[in-house]
Amino acid sequence: MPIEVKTPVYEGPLDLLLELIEKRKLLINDIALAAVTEEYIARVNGMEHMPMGETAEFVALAATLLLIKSRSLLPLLSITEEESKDIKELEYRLALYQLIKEASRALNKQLEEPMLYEGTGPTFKPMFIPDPSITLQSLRDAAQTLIAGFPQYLVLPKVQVKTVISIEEMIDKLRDRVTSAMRLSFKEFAGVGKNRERGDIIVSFLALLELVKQGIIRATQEGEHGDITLESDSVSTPSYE
Amino acid sequence: MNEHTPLKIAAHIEALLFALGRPVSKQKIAKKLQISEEEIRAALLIFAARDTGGITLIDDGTTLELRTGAETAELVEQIQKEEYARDIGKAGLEALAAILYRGPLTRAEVDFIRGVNSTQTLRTLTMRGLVRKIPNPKDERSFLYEPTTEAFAELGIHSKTELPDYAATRAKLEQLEAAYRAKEDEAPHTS
Amino acid sequence: MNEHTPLKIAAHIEALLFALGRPVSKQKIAKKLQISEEEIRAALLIFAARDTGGITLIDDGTTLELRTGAETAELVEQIQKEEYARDIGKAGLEALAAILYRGPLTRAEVDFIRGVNSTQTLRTLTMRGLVRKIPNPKDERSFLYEPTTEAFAELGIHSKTELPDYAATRAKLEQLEAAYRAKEDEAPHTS
Repeated sequence: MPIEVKTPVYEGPLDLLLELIEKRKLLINDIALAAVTEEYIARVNGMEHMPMGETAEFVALAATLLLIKSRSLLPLLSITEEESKDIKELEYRLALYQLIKEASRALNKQLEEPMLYEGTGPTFKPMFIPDPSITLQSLRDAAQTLIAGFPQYLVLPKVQVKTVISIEEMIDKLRDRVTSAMRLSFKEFAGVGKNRERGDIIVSFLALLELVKQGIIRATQEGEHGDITLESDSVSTPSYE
Repeated sequence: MNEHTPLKIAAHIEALLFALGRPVSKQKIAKKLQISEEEIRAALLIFAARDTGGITLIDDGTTLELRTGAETAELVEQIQKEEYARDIGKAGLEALAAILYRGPLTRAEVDFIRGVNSTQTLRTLTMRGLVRKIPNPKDERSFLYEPTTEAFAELGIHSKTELPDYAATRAKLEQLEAAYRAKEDEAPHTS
Repeated sequence: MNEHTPLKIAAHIEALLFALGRPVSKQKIAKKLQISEEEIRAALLIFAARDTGGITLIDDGTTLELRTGAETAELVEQIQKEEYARDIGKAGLEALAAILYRGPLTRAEVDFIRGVNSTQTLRTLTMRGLVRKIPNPKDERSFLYEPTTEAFAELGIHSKTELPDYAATRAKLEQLEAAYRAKEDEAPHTS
């Protein structure tokens, strides 16, 4: 018997992210978000096809997650006001979505309850009274309204965003910022001479770069809940295959 | 029904009459509820005791019927008159256009083409004598809506093929409907 | 109407809804019966108190409708054919939950909560008659979606307050939003 591989289908990026957090029984905060960043990116990269039109949203969320992860590893990484807002907004949306999702599960259960049926109202005798608004022209216009009322994507040609490229571009931008954050940290620690701390930062940075790289290329994971194996690379010449 | 308390029987009789919307013989009620006519009589006492003047149960001896008082009848007639006198509105024109260009259609098909529920709109169009219900050859439990001869007369045409851009509009609607249904089947994240 | 006792008003509302045989807005009822919306509210309490289980009243917030009671569903099911199946899918449930617990909402607000485009899902819910579009007082180019009596009827409940965990969920949603707004107003501390 062939093994059926079921790819879970997500409603969207929030749905996927919430599942990852709930699976680990975490509360929604930046620590939880940093913890699931790798897995989120791995899942997005592993998606055979994304729900139509949601590609950009999946990638945008990956960018925010990477930023949260980077900041958790490199506290010196500066983030803009806009980014700080994005992070807060993400936490809020996720908590909001969690509540609504819980409510939707309760609704699903509620739908098993007996429904309240319509009555058969009185039948009123049809009575034809001329209505000046009904003309050949107004009906033609109404038919055009019906045609225009169908969703636009049925009429327009499909435009598909290339996911991989978008994620690469996004990480590319982040890489520059991470590099400058590292320079900043070296400068700051140069005079202090606390080797352990400096070492920690470098180690963190390497870990981050590996994460970044893994995000672009591939994540090798041992089984569904196993460790994610990351490829190492030189700091100065990251290769994006 | 499991418990045959008079209260429960009264509720079931009320619901049955409301759902059917017409007088029903006691014999038929007894059969439908699997109760005796004696049990019906006991339940009728409950109706009498709690009559509030809104909906009243009329018992002519053999049949039962729900009705409202004369005061309400007047008010309802007045509301009906207003509705007859009013233009059918944007919703009415759209539903009528759907039935003219793409019909005959079931209610669900009109809903699908408009993207909104058309129950009330179709009720208005029917009352106004612009469309009528005919049996659905594909499903005897449902109906199809088609334009009336009065509707054609009002437009000064003899058949729907004389409607402006009839063939092209019908073809376009058919194509969009098919594309949308295909899209719905393809996307597992929507229903 | 001469006597405006809540009992009498309740009887009139009941009669009017029954005789018209469709959902009627509270606004229209107030106008036709020449009563205030406050008086309607008082009358609604009477309906709730004397529900007999046969015919019951649904209040979706703006519109009232008479339906058969839950305990008679098994019987009525045999005679009333439903146009649509009750299953509305995961996406539909989420959008409906957002509108029921947090509505009325614009499409953009539903998108924001779910993190995906909900155009198709909302179209399906609207088509099924579970939500309706109403004008958005804040922006005339957009619409708000609100639940209908049909949505409550399919859930087997009479009004919002009977939704599962309604009060608790509302409170959590408000708390969450308040906390977010407070954070937003905070001076942004970027390093």
